[in-house]
Amino acid sequence: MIALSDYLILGAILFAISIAGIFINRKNVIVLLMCVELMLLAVNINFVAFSHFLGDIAGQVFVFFILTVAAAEAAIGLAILVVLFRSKQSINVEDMDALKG
Amino acid sequence: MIADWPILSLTVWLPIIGGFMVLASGDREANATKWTALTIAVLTFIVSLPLWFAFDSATAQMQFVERVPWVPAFNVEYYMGIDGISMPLIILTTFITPLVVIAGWEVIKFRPSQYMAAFLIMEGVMVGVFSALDAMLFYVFWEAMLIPMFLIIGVWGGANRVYATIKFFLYTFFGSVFMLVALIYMYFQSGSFDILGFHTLKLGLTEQILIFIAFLMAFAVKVPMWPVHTWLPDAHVEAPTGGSVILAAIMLKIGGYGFLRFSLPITPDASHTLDWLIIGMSLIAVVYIGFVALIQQDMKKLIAYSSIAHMGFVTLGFFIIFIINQNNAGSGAALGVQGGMVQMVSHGFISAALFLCVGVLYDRLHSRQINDYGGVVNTMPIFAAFMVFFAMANAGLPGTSGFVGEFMVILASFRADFWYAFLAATTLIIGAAYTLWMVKRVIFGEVTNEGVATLKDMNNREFIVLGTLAAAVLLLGLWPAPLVEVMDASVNNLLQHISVSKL
Amino acid sequence: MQFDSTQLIPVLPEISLLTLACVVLVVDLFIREEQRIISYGISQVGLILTLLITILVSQPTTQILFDGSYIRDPMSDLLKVGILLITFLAFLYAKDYLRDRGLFKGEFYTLGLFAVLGMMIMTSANSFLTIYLGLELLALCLYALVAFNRNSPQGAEAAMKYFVLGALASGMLLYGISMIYGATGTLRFDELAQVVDKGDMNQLVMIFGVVFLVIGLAFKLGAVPFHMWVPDVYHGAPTAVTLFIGSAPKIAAFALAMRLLVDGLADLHGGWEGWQGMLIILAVLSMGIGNLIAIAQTNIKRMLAYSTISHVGFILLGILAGTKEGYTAAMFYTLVYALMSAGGFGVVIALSRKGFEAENLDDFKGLNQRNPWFAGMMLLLMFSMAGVPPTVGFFAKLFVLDAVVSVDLTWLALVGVFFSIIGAFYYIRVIKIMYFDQPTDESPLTVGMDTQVVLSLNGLAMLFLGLFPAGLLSLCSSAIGN
Amino acid sequence: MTLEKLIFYVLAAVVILAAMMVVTRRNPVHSALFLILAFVACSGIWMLAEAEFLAIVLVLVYVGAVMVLFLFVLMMLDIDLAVLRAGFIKMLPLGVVMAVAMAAELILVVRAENFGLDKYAAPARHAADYSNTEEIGSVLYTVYMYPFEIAAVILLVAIIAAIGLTMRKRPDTKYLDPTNQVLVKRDDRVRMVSMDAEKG
Amino acid sequence: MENIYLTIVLVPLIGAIIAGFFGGTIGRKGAHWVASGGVGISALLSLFVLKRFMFDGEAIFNGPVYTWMVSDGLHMEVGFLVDQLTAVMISVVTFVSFCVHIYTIGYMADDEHNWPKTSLAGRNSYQRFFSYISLFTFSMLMLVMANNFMQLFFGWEAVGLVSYLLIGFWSVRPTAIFANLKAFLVNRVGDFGFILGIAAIAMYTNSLDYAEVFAKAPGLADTQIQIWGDSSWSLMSVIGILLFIGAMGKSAQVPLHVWLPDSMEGPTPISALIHAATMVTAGIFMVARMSPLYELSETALSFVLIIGATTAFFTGLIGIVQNDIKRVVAYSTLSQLGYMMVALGASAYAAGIFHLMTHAFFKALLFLAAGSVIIGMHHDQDIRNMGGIRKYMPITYWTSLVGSLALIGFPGFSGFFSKDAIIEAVHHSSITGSGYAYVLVVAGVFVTALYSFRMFFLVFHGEGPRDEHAKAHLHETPKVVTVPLILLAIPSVFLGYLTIEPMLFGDWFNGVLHVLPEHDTLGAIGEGFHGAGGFILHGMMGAPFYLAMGGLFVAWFIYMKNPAIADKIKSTLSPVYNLLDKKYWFDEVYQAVFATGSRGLGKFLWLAGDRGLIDGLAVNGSAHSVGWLAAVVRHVQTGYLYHYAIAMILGLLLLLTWFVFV
Repeated sequence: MIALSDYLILGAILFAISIAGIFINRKNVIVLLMCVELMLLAVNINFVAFSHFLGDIAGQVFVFFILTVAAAEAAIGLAILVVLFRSKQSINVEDMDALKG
Repeated sequence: MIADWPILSLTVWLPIIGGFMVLASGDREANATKWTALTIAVLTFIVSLPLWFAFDSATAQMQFVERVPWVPAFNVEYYMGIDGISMPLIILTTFITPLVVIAGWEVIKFRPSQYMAAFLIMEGVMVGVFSALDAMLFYVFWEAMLIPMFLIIGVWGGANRVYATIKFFLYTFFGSVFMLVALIYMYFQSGSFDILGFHTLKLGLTEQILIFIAFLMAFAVKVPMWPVHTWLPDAHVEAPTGGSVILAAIMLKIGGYGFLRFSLPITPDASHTLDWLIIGMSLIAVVYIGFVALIQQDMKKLIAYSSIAHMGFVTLGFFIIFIINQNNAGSGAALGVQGGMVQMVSHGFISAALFLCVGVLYDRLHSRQINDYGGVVNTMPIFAAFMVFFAMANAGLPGTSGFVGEFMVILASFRADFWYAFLAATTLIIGAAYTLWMVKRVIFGEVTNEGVATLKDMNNREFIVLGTLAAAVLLLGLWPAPLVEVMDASVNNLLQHISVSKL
Repeated sequence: MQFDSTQLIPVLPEISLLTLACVVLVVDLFIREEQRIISYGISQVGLILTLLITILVSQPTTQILFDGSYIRDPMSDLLKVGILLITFLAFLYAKDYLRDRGLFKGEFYTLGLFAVLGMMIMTSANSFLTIYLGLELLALCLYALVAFNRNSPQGAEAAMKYFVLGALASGMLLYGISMIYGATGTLRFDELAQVVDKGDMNQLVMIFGVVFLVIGLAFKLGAVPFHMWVPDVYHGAPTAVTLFIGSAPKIAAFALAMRLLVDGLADLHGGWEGWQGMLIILAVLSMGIGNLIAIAQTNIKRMLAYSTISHVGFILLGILAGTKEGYTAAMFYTLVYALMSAGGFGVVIALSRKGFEAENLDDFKGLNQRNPWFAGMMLLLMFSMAGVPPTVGFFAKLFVLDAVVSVDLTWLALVGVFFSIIGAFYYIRVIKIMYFDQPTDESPLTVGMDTQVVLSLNGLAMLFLGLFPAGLLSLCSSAIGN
Repeated sequence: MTLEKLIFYVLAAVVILAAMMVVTRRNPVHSALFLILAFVACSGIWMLAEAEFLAIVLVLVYVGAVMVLFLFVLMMLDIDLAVLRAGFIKMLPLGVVMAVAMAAELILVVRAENFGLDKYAAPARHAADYSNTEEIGSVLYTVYMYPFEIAAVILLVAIIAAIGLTMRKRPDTKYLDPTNQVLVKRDDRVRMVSMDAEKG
Repeated sequence: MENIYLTIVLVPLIGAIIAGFFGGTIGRKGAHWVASGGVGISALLSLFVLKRFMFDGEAIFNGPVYTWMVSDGLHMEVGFLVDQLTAVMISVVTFVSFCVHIYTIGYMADDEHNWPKTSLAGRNSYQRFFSYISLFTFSMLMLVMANNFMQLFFGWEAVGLVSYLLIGFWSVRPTAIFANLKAFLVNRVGDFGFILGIAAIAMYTNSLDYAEVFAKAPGLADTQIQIWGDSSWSLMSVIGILLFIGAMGKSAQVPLHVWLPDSMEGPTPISALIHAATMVTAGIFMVARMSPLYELSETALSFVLIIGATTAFFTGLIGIVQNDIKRVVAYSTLSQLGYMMVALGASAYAAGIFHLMTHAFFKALLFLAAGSVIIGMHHDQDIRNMGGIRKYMPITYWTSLVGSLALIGFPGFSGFFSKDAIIEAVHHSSITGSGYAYVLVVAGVFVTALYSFRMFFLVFHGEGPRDEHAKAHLHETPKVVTVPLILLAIPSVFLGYLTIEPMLFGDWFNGVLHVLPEHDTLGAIGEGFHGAGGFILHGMMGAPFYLAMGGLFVAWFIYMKNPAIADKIKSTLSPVYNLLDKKYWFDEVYQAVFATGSRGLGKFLWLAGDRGLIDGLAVNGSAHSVGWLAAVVRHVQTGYLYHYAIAMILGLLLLLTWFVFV
């Protein structure tokens, strides 16, 4: 049988990959957002797995809400991205350095 | 029974509320504002007089006690009371403040209402420091002092005031926050912030030493003791005359008072263990600072350094008691403590007067440099007389108050160790040297420049201020008995308390 | 389960606020540009109304509703009152500023009110799910508000940074929640507390989860090293928004900490093995870095941002004590800080006018000569932030230090006071600039009467609460309960 | 190895590979597409965990809406990809190290020792008539009513915010306002000026 | 009697206050009447007291006036001890003071010429001067009438203050204000020892009252104290030496003598009153007063003896080469003070007081006479410019002659008795250093005669003043000047003859001055004493008489008979001359070591300590390093989003590692 740890390790690896992604894709905000989506996916895998093994529906409900929020978040995030692009003509992270120090 | 009235609260809050009134009245009616301020200051002095006259000097108990809960959750109380140690200092405060108000009368042109208000608020807060018997109340007043002083120096100060104020503020803030931690620590040991409760609190030696060091940082900075004294010359130089007066006359005393109210009774064993440190610092203050004062070119700086040296006597007097007791030299401990106390009061008068003297000159020529003067006696003979008188008092001439404390401390320190007395007594020479050398260069000689030639002698206002102080200096010098008497019971009680180890 | 309409009574504040937000949203559609004041009026009246309702429904007992999703206890009551009050102040101070800059739009109030709703949900959350949703509601509103001035590249940049980091933090928080859920099988704090109490779970996994939770929390509070967004967002956002972000959400963040760590995981407090140790690290770093970098700032918004970070350190000190006194102290500190911060930014806003942002410290030069009253208020606020008696900021620090010392962490108290010395420097530098420097800009301040009055009350409250801290303290104390 | 396990591992491998591609592709569009792949594969894994409803939602909502939004924005914004990828290689080693470290720590916790079958026994399969959707639905409107309402508000906020941020009146566009046009009076437009005749 | 004593003290004070504060109102006349009147009353009352003691057996008065302070069981009171010693002292003080007051009326009559026209300080300087000298009289009376150490110290310092004010009276003169500062500071060095001595007394007797201290002193005679390491000192020696250091300052003993010659910058009446007759003898008085203590320590006595003898001889030598008329007298004063100290060291306290008394009169006389000459010479003080003044100023001439003869100890004059008694006493003394002292004091007699008559001849004999202008205006000074000269000349001649018997060998000082039997040098002389006349005859056969005559002759020979020799000697003995002319380089060394040295030290401590270490390194250093750190650390906030994210991730990793895996 598939053990709970298998799911969780999958989640952990996804989490780690998303972190690597943040390191690697330092400049592209959009990819950063995707990495965050990956992270959420990892979390969701965890929840689903736990829900499954605990026999508790709450985990799945939580995932449901995470998905909802993530959708809303994506909407707002991309809206901000658009605003940013309009004002800077760039979504390069390195161009976002007016605020520092 | 007058002792049942809330005189302490009145003395604290009358000037503070009055100060806010003055602040609110603004500068449109500058004259009325000044008169209001003066009225409040004088009224406060009058209100405070019962503290002296209705004081029962036979007992070491706290008198005029007021006690109501303040922050019940932390057992913080609005708890005030005075004994023979704090009472003279309160009177000193209420005595000096009206003089400061008068001294700033026509000199302060920029926002006089704020200036006067700052001093009035300052007065109330300082009285609060002396009368608080709850550690937290004490600390609140203690820190609150910084605010008006900070502004006084910063707003009405000299060219380099920013450096001076920030140094002043951070120095003193640095000193006091560690005390806060110590107070909190003791709160958990004793269950309340009652200072008298701290006195009886049992503490281990390590605890005591740590607490002592925390207190030391606070009080040493305030006194100030060498080597944490360097804020004082800067602050004095930049402060307006009134600020210097309050700073020297009263704020420094708060450090000395702290030693008596906190360090000694709360941590007697640590005080004993570390008395060499304090004595060393005090003696260095007396000698080292004396030499430094000698070469100052700025009159205020010179007087500031002289203040440090004189305050060295205070701390010396307070901390030789252990060695005296150890030497079994009969009595003598009380002499040291009382000597320190008298020195504080006396220094309150003398340093105030000297700063006011410098202020008189500064108001005329806008310089504090000794080199800018010379032969002032030729144009301002009355002023010169005052200046010489106060200089002599500063040099510890018998018959002036400056002598009394030094004399007592030297007598006491001899009982501790010959060399303490030896080093302390060098002030007779060095103190006279720096003070009189300054007098020589400023007051005597021929008129050295145009500026001095145009000087006008003191006006009535200045005369009243300096005259009052001169009278006080003389009175205390010729008859210190009443002052010593009021503190006698309290000091002896304190010494008795200290002589019993807490370990 | 049975649904009972009386269950709705404790939720009335949230309902009222939601209604209010929707009303503003709708009304705003139908009014003309110059009538925008109506939206503002409705919002303010509604906030007061909600405030009253909150007080009305408050009671000393604890109620858990909606199958454990919602909790109403004295703490949530008090924090909600605080949030609503501070928001009221923030809206009031912000009004003129927004109007001067063409930002006086209904969205500001709608989003603001939704953000408040999010905060209230957080304060009243009794499960990870609710608290997460409340957090996101708040966060989403704030992201949008930061970018509210669409013509400002800085605003967009700040919003972007805030957003990405916020999403990252939520991800981490969620990972932690998932772990704790996995280890205990519940999302409700009250049940969680029972499980933890029984010790019927994998300790390692719990701590593992707690680390993630703490990080999510630290981000929201702005604790080092999860603070990086704070200065940039404070700086980049329109001052009106900064004012809002810098005040009320701190209360919500405190609630978050209390709910996450105390309601459910109080038993994992335990020294260096538990969340106390983590908070110690965060607190020390926050106080240190916050105070240190603040010194180097020339922009007052940035400076206040770093000051926030250092204050967060102090709040954490109170929480990590793990005692009733500690929580009380932290709560007191938080409320007081929110008030100070609102006032501080209020003055910054009051100094700004059309086409001029009073962002730099130098803009405060000679304020005492231009307007002594405001200078006096700023003085009180700054001294309060520095923790100088008799202002309330001192008592806030005092109570926290008290709590820390009481759990034998005296060294931590020493570290705290040491950093507050460094901190004192930049606060008094503001005072120095206001009082000692000559004004470069002699123009008088044009500040509305409402702002003047409220700002004065705000400033004087520093003094008043400082002289009489017992009232607020006992409120906090009873709010914490046992 | 059961079939179930095989499917799990294959899907897991796909998820991981796809995720790796997401973070390593130079073109964000490719990344987005790989992300979609990861989501789809993941939804398969969720099926295995008997979370059918969520598996569907993940594909419908996430892939169908969110990722499309991503792509839409990517296309809409004219982004210079070359610049965005510069420095990519430089950070790769560090990123890998960090990721490995992170993964190691995470896995050390979630490994079988803590979450193995001996700790968490595999649950029994639900009966065939079991409806995951129904179960979620039944709690969603009762037990989770309050969070559900909040989620609704969040979506509302997302709408308001997205519109508020992106919809704008271009200041350079000139609009006609009929009301103003109708209300125009003669005096507003015509000014009578009397001038002296020019002297020739 | 108590009221009389109080009156004696307070009348001059009241005079001083009126003249000082209301000088402008009451005018010059008012001031000098008030001041002189006050002192006059004091003088009369003092003489009355003296008479009571001499003839009516007045009991010793020892009582408090008021309690100054009680601290820690230590009673400090202001009170009077009036006994025979006090009676003598107050009489001398008030009498000389009265004479000086009268004299001042003349001397200061045109004081406004000494001030710049615009100086306001010169406006009421006349009244101020009277105020000062009355105040001085008050202070001196407080000193000598004290019955406790506190008050003694008060008087001690108060006379120092007035001395300071008076030396610097002409404050526009740079030399004057230099001299007064120097005088005060050197005195302070003495006071430094003095106050330590008082502290020692207070410590071991727990009292500051003379009677109590003296009562307890014998019990402490064997007390040893450790001061440095393990070497132990006799307490009494320590106390004696410390107190004597005070006396060295006030009575200008080597090496603290440097201030006295400079103090001649003050107006001449002051030199007479303060720096010759009274204040400088306070040290003598004090040691005599403390005789019960000094008797307990031979070490201290030897110390006194050696210092005194050194002063007596070597400062006299300097007098020979001085050209300023007042300085010559000043060095003479130093030398005579040394004699007095020698007497004290030889336990001949009475002789010391006796010499003090006679010296007060003849030295005051000499000073006032010198002042008279100075007035005549229009404030030219260089004796080389003078000469032949005898013709113009007969009264001054004759009174000066009386003074000079008294000074050199010409038999029959008062100085003869006192000086001879001292020499004899030293001769009889057997304590350490007495041999050294004897040689010096005997040699000193020759020196005294030499410098005295050198000056006398140069001033009054020979060719008239070089300056014709001065010569033209030279005439005798007014009566207010000459009358005091005559008043002082009388006791200078007769006082010694009249009082030697009761003071030295009678019971006048019984119970007042304590002498142990083994130290009783005067007793030893007394055995061979058969009346003052016999003493004269005896004296005329002793070496000192011939030495004095020799000195007189040498002076006559060199300065009258053959003036060329003087220059010749000067050039042949130039090293010696230089040594004396430079006063053994005391001033230069002190200036270099103490003045320049302490300023250097001050500068060093200030710059290196305060500015460098404390402010520079510790205070500003930490402030700057915090600032620097802040400036560095703020760069962590790079502004780049990925750095922020990385920080968060690192934070996560570290926390995880720490809390989960450690």
